[in-house]
Amino acid sequence: MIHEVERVGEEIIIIRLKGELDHHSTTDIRNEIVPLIKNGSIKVLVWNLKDLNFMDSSGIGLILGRMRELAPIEGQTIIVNPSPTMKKIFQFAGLSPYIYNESEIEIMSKLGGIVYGQ
Amino acid sequence: MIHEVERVGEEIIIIRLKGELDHHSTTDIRNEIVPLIKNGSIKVLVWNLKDLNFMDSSGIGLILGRMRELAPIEGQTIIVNPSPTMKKIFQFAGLSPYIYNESEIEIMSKLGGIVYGQ
Amino acid sequence: MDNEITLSFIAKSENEALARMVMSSFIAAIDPTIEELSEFKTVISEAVTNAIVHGYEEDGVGKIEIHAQRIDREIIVSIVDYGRGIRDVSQAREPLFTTKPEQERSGMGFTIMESFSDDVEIYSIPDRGTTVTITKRFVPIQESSRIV
Amino acid sequence: MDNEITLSFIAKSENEALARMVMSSFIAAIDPTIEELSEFKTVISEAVTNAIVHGYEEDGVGKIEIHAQRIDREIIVSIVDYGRGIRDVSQAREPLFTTKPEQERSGMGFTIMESFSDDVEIYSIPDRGTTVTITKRFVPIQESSRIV
Ligand SMILES: Nc1ncnc2c1ncn2[C@@H]1O[C@H](COP(=O)(O)OP(=O)(O)O)[C@@H](O)[C@H]1O
Ligand SMILES: Nc1ncnc2c1ncn2[C@@H]1O[C@H](COP(=O)(O)OP(=O)(O)O)[C@@H](O)[C@H]1O
Repeated sequence: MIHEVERVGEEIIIIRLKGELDHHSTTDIRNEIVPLIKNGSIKVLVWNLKDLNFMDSSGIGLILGRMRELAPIEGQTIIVNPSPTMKKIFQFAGLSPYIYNESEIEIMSKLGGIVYGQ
Repeated sequence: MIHEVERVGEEIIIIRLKGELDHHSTTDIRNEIVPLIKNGSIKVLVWNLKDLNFMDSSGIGLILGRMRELAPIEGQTIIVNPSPTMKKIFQFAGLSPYIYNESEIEIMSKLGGIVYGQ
Repeated sequence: MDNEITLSFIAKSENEALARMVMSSFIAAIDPTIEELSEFKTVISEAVTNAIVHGYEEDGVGKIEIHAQRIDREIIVSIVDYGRGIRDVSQAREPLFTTKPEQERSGMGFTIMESFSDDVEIYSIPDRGTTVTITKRFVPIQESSRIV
Repeated sequence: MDNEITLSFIAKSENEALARMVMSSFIAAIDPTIEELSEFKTVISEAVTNAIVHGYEEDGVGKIEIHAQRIDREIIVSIVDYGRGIRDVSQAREPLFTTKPEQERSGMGFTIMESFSDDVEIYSIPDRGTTVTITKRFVPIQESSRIV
């Protein structure tokens, strides 16, 4: 599974997950993202699940874990393009409020306003 | 597995195999083709393996079986687009001489000459 | 129309994907909807991950068995481990309850298994192991919305 | 690095595809070339089909077991049935020899298994069953020509 982690400016990271996200594969992606958040300046994490074919509760653990790290700095979590099954899983875990129906581009243009206080 | 069996004129049948050809799936395709050959007028069977992802020795049995049915009327067998692994399997079974490197279209234009004696 | 298989493997996390793949292939004859297949794979993934992570702490040695039966359009799957077992099963079933928060387990495994199947039975003896038996009924075949 | 699984299933022809799928998943960690994977699947398909067709005449009842081990880049797979067995093993190995020409078996099964693997051992007792053990070594990984 090759993920794409794109940093947009100082404050936004877009994580484009690919393939299957389970307990086995979360380890790699966690190791990749955690140092970026720990670095300090990140305010928004965008999880784009468009190319993710499978996700179980390990995905919940991964996203909740990062939300906890972002909490002290009041960072924001945005989830886009979950499959119908993933939507249900997020709902069970109370993560529905973080799902946005906009595209990545639309999100980014709105974030310009939020992050840069425009 | 959905195969395509196309009849070209009275004398040619093109069989486009799809998916995986094993002992399980040969039964269906055999039941479909045998009546067409038994009908009498067929002189050429073209096996197009372009969309076949897998074939084991059951494919050999299927093709040899039809060759036997075509033998009394001196019918012709043409195999196109085998994968490298399928090529080896045909070679082990002595079927290499029936593999043609031309495309289906090229084969058809040549067959015009053979079948219609032009 | 019916079928059955048993898969046994060791407690390595790479086998989570293997187990999902095997069970997807096993239900192929049912011709499930995309939704049904993806929910079923999630259920299997949760139960197998639990056996690996909680049953054996990923020791790479402990054996896990999956026994699956198909009767018409119903699948009954048991996931068996001989690991540490569950002391309090009804507590384990509670949403968000987990004994491994430090590994970022979310405690949603059993909730997902229950939501995405028709029945989940848990039989566990501490230090002897756990058997989770899941029943899922697939809707009758219709021409529309099938995987091709 | 190493792994092992056992799959057991009944003598139904739909399980041929299942067995190939399981074994493909099992060797995924080896990251085989397209050629290696397709040859390996063929080997598995031949041995499993033999157990179903010759061992049990597709009775839908007899059990077949596949035991697979991975040690680095070597796979050792045994396909076991408890069916009718092979009276003359060296004759069975001959190219084009088949006891089921009426079912359009080509007699090429063992030839393909031998050509596409590094070793094929056949152990059989008439009316007790057959175990075929196949060893295949995969070439060391290179960046080019890998499945992605
Ligand atoms: N196979 C098992 N062996 C031992 N304990 C288990 C097993 N499956 C579940 N448990 C226990 O039940 C708890 C809840 O499981 P679950 O709802 O799947 O959440 P999670 O796996 O995220 O912890 C686990 O944290 C663990 O303590
Ligand atoms: N598992 C088995 N049980 C009983 N007989 C077998 C088994 N495998 C192979 N044989 C015998 O060996 C012969 C040759 O096998 P093979 O080379 O695979 O060709 P084919 O399957 O096309 O007949 C078979 O025809 C059968 O008589």
